[in-house]
Amino acid sequence: MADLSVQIHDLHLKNPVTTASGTFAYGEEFIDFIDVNKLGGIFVKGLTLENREGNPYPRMAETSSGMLNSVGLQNKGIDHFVNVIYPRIKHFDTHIIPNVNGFTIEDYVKVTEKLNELEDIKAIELNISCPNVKEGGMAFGIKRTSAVAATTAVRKACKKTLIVKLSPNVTDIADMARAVVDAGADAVSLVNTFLGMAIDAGKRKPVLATVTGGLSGPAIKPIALRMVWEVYKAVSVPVIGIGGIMNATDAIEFMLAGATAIQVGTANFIDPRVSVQIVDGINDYLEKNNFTSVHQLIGALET
Amino acid sequence: MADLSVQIHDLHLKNPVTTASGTFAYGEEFIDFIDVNKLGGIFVKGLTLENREGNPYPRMAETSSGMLNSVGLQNKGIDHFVNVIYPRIKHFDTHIIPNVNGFTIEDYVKVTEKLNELEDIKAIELNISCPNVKEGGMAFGIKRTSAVAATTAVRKACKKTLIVKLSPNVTDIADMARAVVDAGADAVSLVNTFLGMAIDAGKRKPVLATVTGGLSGPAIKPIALRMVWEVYKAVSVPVIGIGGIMNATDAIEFMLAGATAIQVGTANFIDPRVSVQIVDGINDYLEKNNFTSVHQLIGALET
Amino acid sequence: MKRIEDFTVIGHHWLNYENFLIELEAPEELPDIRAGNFAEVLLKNSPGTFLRRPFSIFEVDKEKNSLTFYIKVIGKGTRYLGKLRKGEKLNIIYPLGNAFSNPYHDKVLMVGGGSGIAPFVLLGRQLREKGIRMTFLFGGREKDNILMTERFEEFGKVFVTTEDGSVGEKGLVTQHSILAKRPLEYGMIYTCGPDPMMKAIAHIAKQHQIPCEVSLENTMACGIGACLCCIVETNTGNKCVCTDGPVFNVNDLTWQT
Amino acid sequence: MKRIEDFTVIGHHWLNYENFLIELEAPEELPDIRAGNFAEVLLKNSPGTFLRRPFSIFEVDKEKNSLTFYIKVIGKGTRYLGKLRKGEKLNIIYPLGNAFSNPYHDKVLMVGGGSGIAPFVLLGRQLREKGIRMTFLFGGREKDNILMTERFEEFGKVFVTTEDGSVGEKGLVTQHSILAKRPLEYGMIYTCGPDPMMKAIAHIAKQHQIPCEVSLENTMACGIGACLCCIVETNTGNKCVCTDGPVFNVNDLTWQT
Ligand SMILES: Cc1cc2nc3c(=O)[nH]c(=O)nc-3n(C[C@H](O)[C@H](O)[C@H](O)COP(=O)(O)OP(=O)(O)OC[C@H]3O[C@@H](n4cnc5c(N)ncnc54)[C@H](O)[C@@H]3O)c2cc1C
Ligand SMILES: Cc1cc2nc3c(=O)[nH]c(=O)nc-3n(C[C@H](O)[C@H](O)[C@H](O)COP(=O)(O)OP(=O)(O)OC[C@H]3O[C@@H](n4cnc5c(N)ncnc54)[C@H](O)[C@@H]3O)c2cc1C
Ligand SMILES: Cc1cc2nc3c(=O)[nH]c(=O)nc-3n(C[C@H](O)[C@H](O)[C@H](O)COP(=O)(O)O)c2cc1C
Ligand SMILES: Cc1cc2nc3c(=O)[nH]c(=O)nc-3n(C[C@H](O)[C@H](O)[C@H](O)COP(=O)(O)O)c2cc1C
Ligand code: FES
Ligand code: FES
Repeated sequence: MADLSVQIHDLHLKNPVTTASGTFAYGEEFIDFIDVNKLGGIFVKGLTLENREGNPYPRMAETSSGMLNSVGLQNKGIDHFVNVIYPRIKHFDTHIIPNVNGFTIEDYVKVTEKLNELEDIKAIELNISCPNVKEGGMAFGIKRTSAVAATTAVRKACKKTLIVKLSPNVTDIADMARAVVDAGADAVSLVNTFLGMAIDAGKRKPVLATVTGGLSGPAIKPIALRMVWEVYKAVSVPVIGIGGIMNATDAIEFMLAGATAIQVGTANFIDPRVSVQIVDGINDYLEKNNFTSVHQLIGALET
Repeated sequence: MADLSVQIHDLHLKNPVTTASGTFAYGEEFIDFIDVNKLGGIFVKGLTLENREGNPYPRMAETSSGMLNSVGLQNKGIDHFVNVIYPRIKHFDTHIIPNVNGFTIEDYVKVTEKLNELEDIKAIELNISCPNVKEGGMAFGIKRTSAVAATTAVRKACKKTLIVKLSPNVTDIADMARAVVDAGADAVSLVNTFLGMAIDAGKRKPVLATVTGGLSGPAIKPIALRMVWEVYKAVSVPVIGIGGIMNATDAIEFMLAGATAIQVGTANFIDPRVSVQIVDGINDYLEKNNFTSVHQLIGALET
Repeated sequence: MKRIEDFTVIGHHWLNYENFLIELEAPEELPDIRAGNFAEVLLKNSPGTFLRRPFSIFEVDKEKNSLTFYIKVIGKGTRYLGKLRKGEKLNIIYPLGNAFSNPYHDKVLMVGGGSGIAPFVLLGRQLREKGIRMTFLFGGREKDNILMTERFEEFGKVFVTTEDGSVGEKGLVTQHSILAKRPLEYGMIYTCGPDPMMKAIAHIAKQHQIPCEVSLENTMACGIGACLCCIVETNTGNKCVCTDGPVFNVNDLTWQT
Repeated sequence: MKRIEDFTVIGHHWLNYENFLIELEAPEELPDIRAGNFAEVLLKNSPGTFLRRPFSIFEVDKEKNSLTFYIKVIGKGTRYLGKLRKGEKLNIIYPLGNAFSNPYHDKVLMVGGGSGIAPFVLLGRQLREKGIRMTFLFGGREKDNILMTERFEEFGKVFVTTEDGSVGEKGLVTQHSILAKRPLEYGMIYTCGPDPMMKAIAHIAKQHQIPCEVSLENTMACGIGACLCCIVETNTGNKCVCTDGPVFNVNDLTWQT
């Protein structure tokens, strides 16, 4: 067994494989299929200050090697998480990392403060990149000034490791990464979904009720991989790679491009066992190539 | 037979189906397979002022529902086009639309001027979005000021219908479209390829010699479609839709989102007959739905 | 407990040009399956599809340790399933979703259209054990859409409508003469099929104050409550069709019926 | 003239665990095909592949109106082709590329590795008609990589090397004793296989001033000269392997041999 453990600032992960926010619910939905304690971490479904019903149905469209979603941060609000969900999942022997959302900077800060109180939470992911809400979300993440403002405010409020999740819908993701790191991010995760759209040619209508949605899945992998590589070269904090990871080979590609850890998203829908299979697959790769530690992969791309 | 003809400023196309630059060479490569005269137009391979050998091999990587290329504008230069290729293809009973590239604004202007002399050329496509060259190309297309500068200069030099091809690698494509239209573009075409990357996990090396390349094919369709829709709402000039169009249904989706015409790119590699099949497919759709003109589709999405 | 397992195709039977039955043998002893439960099927070798596809469990054969699905060809995924041969493997997540509830008294009506009749064989068997009397009403555009009525005759009387009158009464299910009887005496109406049909039936049920359960077929990405894509609006907020459903009491839905 | 046609699989034969022959019947009378020509095969129902795949034409049977390909399993696409059954259709663009040229005098050597031997059956037949004497030298890692030597014995003598010595001489093709003869008397050396092998052979050819043609297997997106992805550097600039090649005289390439 190779050493798979990695460090994201103060957060020690037993392995680099985590699950992406919004694709793994609160982890409980997967215990019939896998031992979630084998994961490096679980980024749980996006939280907001108040209860949110999210966007109307239909919220999903299948695309070539991908899918669009317009869930729109449906969740029961931070208090429900703190009082009901957290007690239920805190015993997991893996890191639970809440995904923090807001429509104003105040929202972000308030959610962050409530999470400070939770002992078993060691890190939070600040989501300034959700494309499925009209205000807040991606609107913060595609402008340098607002991305910096949100990060600065949350940094001040946050007593945990702060991971900022970047939107890929920008001209210069490296610049964005630099900006949030300068504003206090301990790590960055990328990418969130790409803003996309699907049309039903027969009905001459959009497939999604909200017209546009977020594209995820293997379709976006080449772009996500490029962005991770650019960000890896631009910042000195750990990078968490996300985007179309379907198997261990994909995960290894992201690590070679510079990711210290990775998140498995849409792939959980295709096979709920895949995240744990990726842990095993990375270990197999390391052993086959006579590497003793997963660190030997991080940024090891020969260019 | 429904009326398929569309107008892109002064350019009258017999139907909205054209082929994308760099995926159809100069059209001659396809005459064994189809009657190219049935097309609305042919956007020929990107031209530069001087002969260019392009980037080193390997230049191609297959990805999920797409491909990366890093051809890098290999071509024999504008004079070769004017003297050798143009005479060979000008008799085609379809519009030949050169794709104009440069590394400086001067380059763009010079190429444009040489094309002014060619009687059978009614329009040019200004490519400020090639991701595969170090200078020029996409560097122009992702910054508002340089996009405007290039368009303004070429507009001044150009006696033909001027189509500006936009890069999708930007935060706000509608803003970019508005900028180039204000600077004199008669139409916009989008999207060019997305900057992406592929890694060979076994060799721990990039697949492409240039590390990054341009992503095309159905993988990008949802994003391209969204961008066409955003641009259609933002500008009053015709929009030419591009990105992962594989069949008539895809083409119709782009037209519903606001495209007056479309370009078929990577699909030509999968089936060299596809462009003409799309012409027929659009006609079938119109007849089946009792439309008399393809104009009834343009921007007809019910949202 | 949900399972993920590789099943083997042991039967494949086309009913007509667009509907087929596919029987799959389980690798382990089947768990209990209730009427309304569905499965998420992975289309591993199907080009052009990406996500799993949900299908109601049509039939359970404990002896053969098999599940049967009744599938209508809609697009790429169902077309692929239609071409499978015996011996091929299919990865399946099951049993998913909730189940139909027992009726408030001993006479029930089940209204189905298209592949919406799929859950009614299991439901019929379940209710027969409880001694419930059942009536079935199936509708379709034409004769070709009315299939397997004989499968239901063992449970109760089967009525049919077609829009073109090619079999049964002419018209929509909602216009069938059995629904014109006054009083309409059913302890429950169960319905599954196209949305407009279900809504019209729900409307009739409401008028007659008959409890009504619908089985929804919302598009799903995961089927296990992880993505929140499949929601339906209820009086207590959005609910997941895959975990809180697919069966809902229409009174809980915000449907304008 | 290039064609695009739907062929039918009429033969499929595994040579060992990773190599197979697949025979395809043409829908129309076959055109003339020259040694070196290749085809671009559409993998329509293969999940996970997107572009066509290029393969050399291994055999042409005018009577059966069929083409045969000799394929080594490399990844998804070739694995899919390995599973096809008789009767299935494959869309093919062919004949593509240039051809081997005739030798300057009547004795030639063909050096192949792996699936690189594919074009040599047609070349053998072509040269036999011209009365050329041929020698074949095939190399591989082990016995399992040396296949179908008997197919070539009708054209000339066949020599073999394997890295582990399990068949033929032990070592690389370049170390085979027939290449140690002085003077090396061939009017032409033809080679196709892994890049390092071709480069080493080209080096030997150069030393002995023997003309040498290589058949390249660059990755291709279109195969018809439309994408410019498949280029190789030549003394007169980048050339497309799919249209200017796949056969090149090594003297035209900028290879450091
Ligand atoms: C809980 C549940 C149980 C089901 N049980 C059955 C069953 O027993 N038998 C059966 O034949 N079908 C059943 N369905 C429907 C079945 O899942 C779809 O027909 C199938 O997924 C279509 O896949 P496809 O790849 O063939 O079509 P696609 O290519 O995915 O779709 C073709 C077209 O149909 C539309 N479409 C596809 N699925 C749906 C949907 N669920 N709602 C609205 N529009 C849709 C798509 O948007 C597209 O326009 C059930 C669905 C659910 C959610
Ligand atoms: C003109 C020409 C003639 C050919 N003739 C034959 C033949 O007769 N028989 C035969 O078996 N093969 C032949 N090949 C090679 C064949 O095209 C590839 O093996 C095939 O495309 C691999 O497809 P795949 O989907 O199985 O592998 P993929 O899944 O596409 O690739 C698997 C791995 O192999 C690499 N790879 C794939 N193709 C190539 C390549 N051409 N060069 C370098 N790396 C590659 C990929 O990058 C990847 O890492 C020929 C190639 C060319 C260009
Ligand atoms: C259905 C769905 C819901 C999502 N919800 C969230 C969310 O609440 N917060 C968030 O930061 N990202 C969310 N995402 C984005 C994913 O976490 C991930 O960044 C993205 O899907 C790309 O990774 P993938 O291609 O592996 O899925 C969601 C994605 C999907 C598909
Ligand atoms: C191999 C290749 C070469 C290309 N060369 C050019 C070019 O020279 N000029 C240009 O404007 N676009 C070029 N493109 C981009 C296409 O014209 C088109 O914008 C892009 O491929 C998206 O469309 P598609 O998904 O239908 O291929 C090229 C694309 C490919 C795949
Ligand atoms: S389909 Fe994912 S939550 Fe229901
Ligand atoms: S493969 Fe496209 S030009 Fe050769």
